Amino acid sequence: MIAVGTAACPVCDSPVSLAADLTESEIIRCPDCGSELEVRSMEPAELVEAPVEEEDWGQ
Amino acid sequence: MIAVGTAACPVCDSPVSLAADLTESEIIRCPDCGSELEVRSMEPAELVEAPVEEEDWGQ
Amino acid sequence: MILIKIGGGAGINLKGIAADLGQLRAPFIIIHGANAARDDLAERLGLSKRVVTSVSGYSSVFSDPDAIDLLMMAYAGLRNKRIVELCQQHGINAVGLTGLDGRLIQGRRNRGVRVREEGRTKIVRDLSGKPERINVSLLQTLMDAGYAPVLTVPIIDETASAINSENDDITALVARETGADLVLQLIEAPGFMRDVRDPSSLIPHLSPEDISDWEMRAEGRIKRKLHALRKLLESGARSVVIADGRRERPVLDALDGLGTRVGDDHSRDLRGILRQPPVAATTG
Amino acid sequence: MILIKIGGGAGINLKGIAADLGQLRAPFIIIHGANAARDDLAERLGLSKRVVTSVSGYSSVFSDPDAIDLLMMAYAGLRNKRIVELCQQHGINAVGLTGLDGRLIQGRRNRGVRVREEGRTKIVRDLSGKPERINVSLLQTLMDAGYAPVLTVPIIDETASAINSENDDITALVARETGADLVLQLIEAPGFMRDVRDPSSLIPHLSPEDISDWEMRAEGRIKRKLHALRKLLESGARSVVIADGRRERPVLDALDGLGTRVGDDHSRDLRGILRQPPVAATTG
Repeated sequence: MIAVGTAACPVCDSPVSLAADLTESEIIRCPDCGSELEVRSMEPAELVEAPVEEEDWGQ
Repeated sequence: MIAVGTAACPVCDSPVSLAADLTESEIIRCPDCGSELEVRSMEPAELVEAPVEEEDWGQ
Repeated sequence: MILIKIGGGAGINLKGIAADLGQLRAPFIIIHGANAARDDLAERLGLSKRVVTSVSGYSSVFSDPDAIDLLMMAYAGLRNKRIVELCQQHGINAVGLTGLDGRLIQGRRNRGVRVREEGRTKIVRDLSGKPERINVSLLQTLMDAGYAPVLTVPIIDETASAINSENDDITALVARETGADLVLQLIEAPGFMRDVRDPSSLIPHLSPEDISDWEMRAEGRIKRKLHALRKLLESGARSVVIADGRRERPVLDALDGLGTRVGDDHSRDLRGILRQPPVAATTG
Repeated sequence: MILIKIGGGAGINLKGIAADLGQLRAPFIIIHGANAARDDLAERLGLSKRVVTSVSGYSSVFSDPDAIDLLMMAYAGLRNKRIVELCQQHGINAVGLTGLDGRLIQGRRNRGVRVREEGRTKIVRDLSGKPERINVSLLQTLMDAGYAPVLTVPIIDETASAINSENDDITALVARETGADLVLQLIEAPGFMRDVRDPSSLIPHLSPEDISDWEMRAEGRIKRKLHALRKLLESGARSVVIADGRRERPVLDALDGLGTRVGDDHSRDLRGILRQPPVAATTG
């Protein structure tokens, strides 16, 4: 995996390396605390906790 | 005027001859009583009194 | 009560209007058009618009069933609900309705109008007509409960069918039957212009006599507009203002005196009565 | 009070439904879809429809701003007003409203749902969400005054923006909050079918247990439908009927026992309560 940078995990603050082919709004897992994170943006790299949504949403 | 038929004037009942190139919903005048008539249909020929509408109608 | 007529042009600043209306204390009713949205939709759907001109110079859109579908999509659907949405975002609990809903605007389908086409005088019948009665009790019920009615075409005819009608006629009828105190018309021009191409030709005051003079000389759609304006004055509204709906603060500027004051009562200061600190968002 | 959900298919006999409803004595609320009208309009406008399927099998339409415009034109405009027009022609004083109007159906925009696209798991956010509250007092005010509410999407979210929502969820919520006694769903099929392609596979009765079993095995849109049906039962409605909206007399046939009776109470005779000689045309 060619990493292009790292961003802090919003839950445990440890650095998470971001793969080159990662795309916005993709879900990844923090290697340290295991939280599910969402790639909010690539430039600058920003991670947020992935929202948990009840499965059957809008039409 | 080449007439293709006649229809009764709804106002004075006298026969009104209909020109060949007449079209539906066209307005003609009864030669006898002078009323304004509307060509409701050509086949069969039918004349009705032309409605009088206040000028500034719908949008 | 204030009656606000919002023109259907693409340049109208709906957001600015909603923001201003959110600051009014007096109850109000909105009537709006959507001709730009309709024309855009008609073009994208490949539907052509047929305009007919009556023998005495009145021109208007020929309303066939396709045209009524367009009204329902562009006026009653897209434009009405986007205005309701903007109102809700500015603390106004708006309810969007057409003349069909609750038989709000009842009219009579035109019996047939004489038009000149291809050298012949013909009777044209379509799905349009004149508004005659307003279901004022429905409007009152909604306003008493804190809602702001947002009205548009189609209206309902004597056979309970949807028909098109001129928004200016509807505005005059609603003004008369609800006893509106102020009628504010927001259009895509600084106000009533001597010459639409000359921005400096704004007429600040228009007396009833001026209107009748202008009407004699005008033709087609302008003639219609003046005819409806005269009837608006006859509706008993104390103040009628025609102002620019494209400005940053269209309503507040109009109340400040910008635009054209119509009728005899053009000195009345409208600002004090209406300007208010932002009204708290009313919840449903 | 009766809740009638009219499917959005092109084959639904709206005229027959309106004629039947004109004969009901009990007050009723209509909720309707318009997916056929929307798809037709989208195609004519060259707009493509993006369907996303969540990781656990729920598929639905991706609602971007264009999609909300389409909802406003097809659901809130064309379909809603044509249904109101037909009701008015059968003595029903209908009032057409969306969830935006008077904040009638308030919901919460979805925070973001996980979907699988191009081998990745992604969060998808769009203009859609779940209905949470109904402005029952507006519905009550209208029905007390003799009007029949005709409801459709969009609904209003916490930021007062228009969002899409699943009509089945709205139906369950309205049923619960208004205490509907009977919910009648009119669709483009004889009722709930074991196999949609096999007309003889109609299931006359569906118990709550049946529904849960079916839900386990189903996928995509059918899974959604069953999920919503279960919630409808939990809403407390005494009788739920799924019947064919294409028939000559869709409502009367359903009350006669045609279609699928859902829930435990399938022996109840619905005809007597509701059948009435034609109601005189109510004037506005």
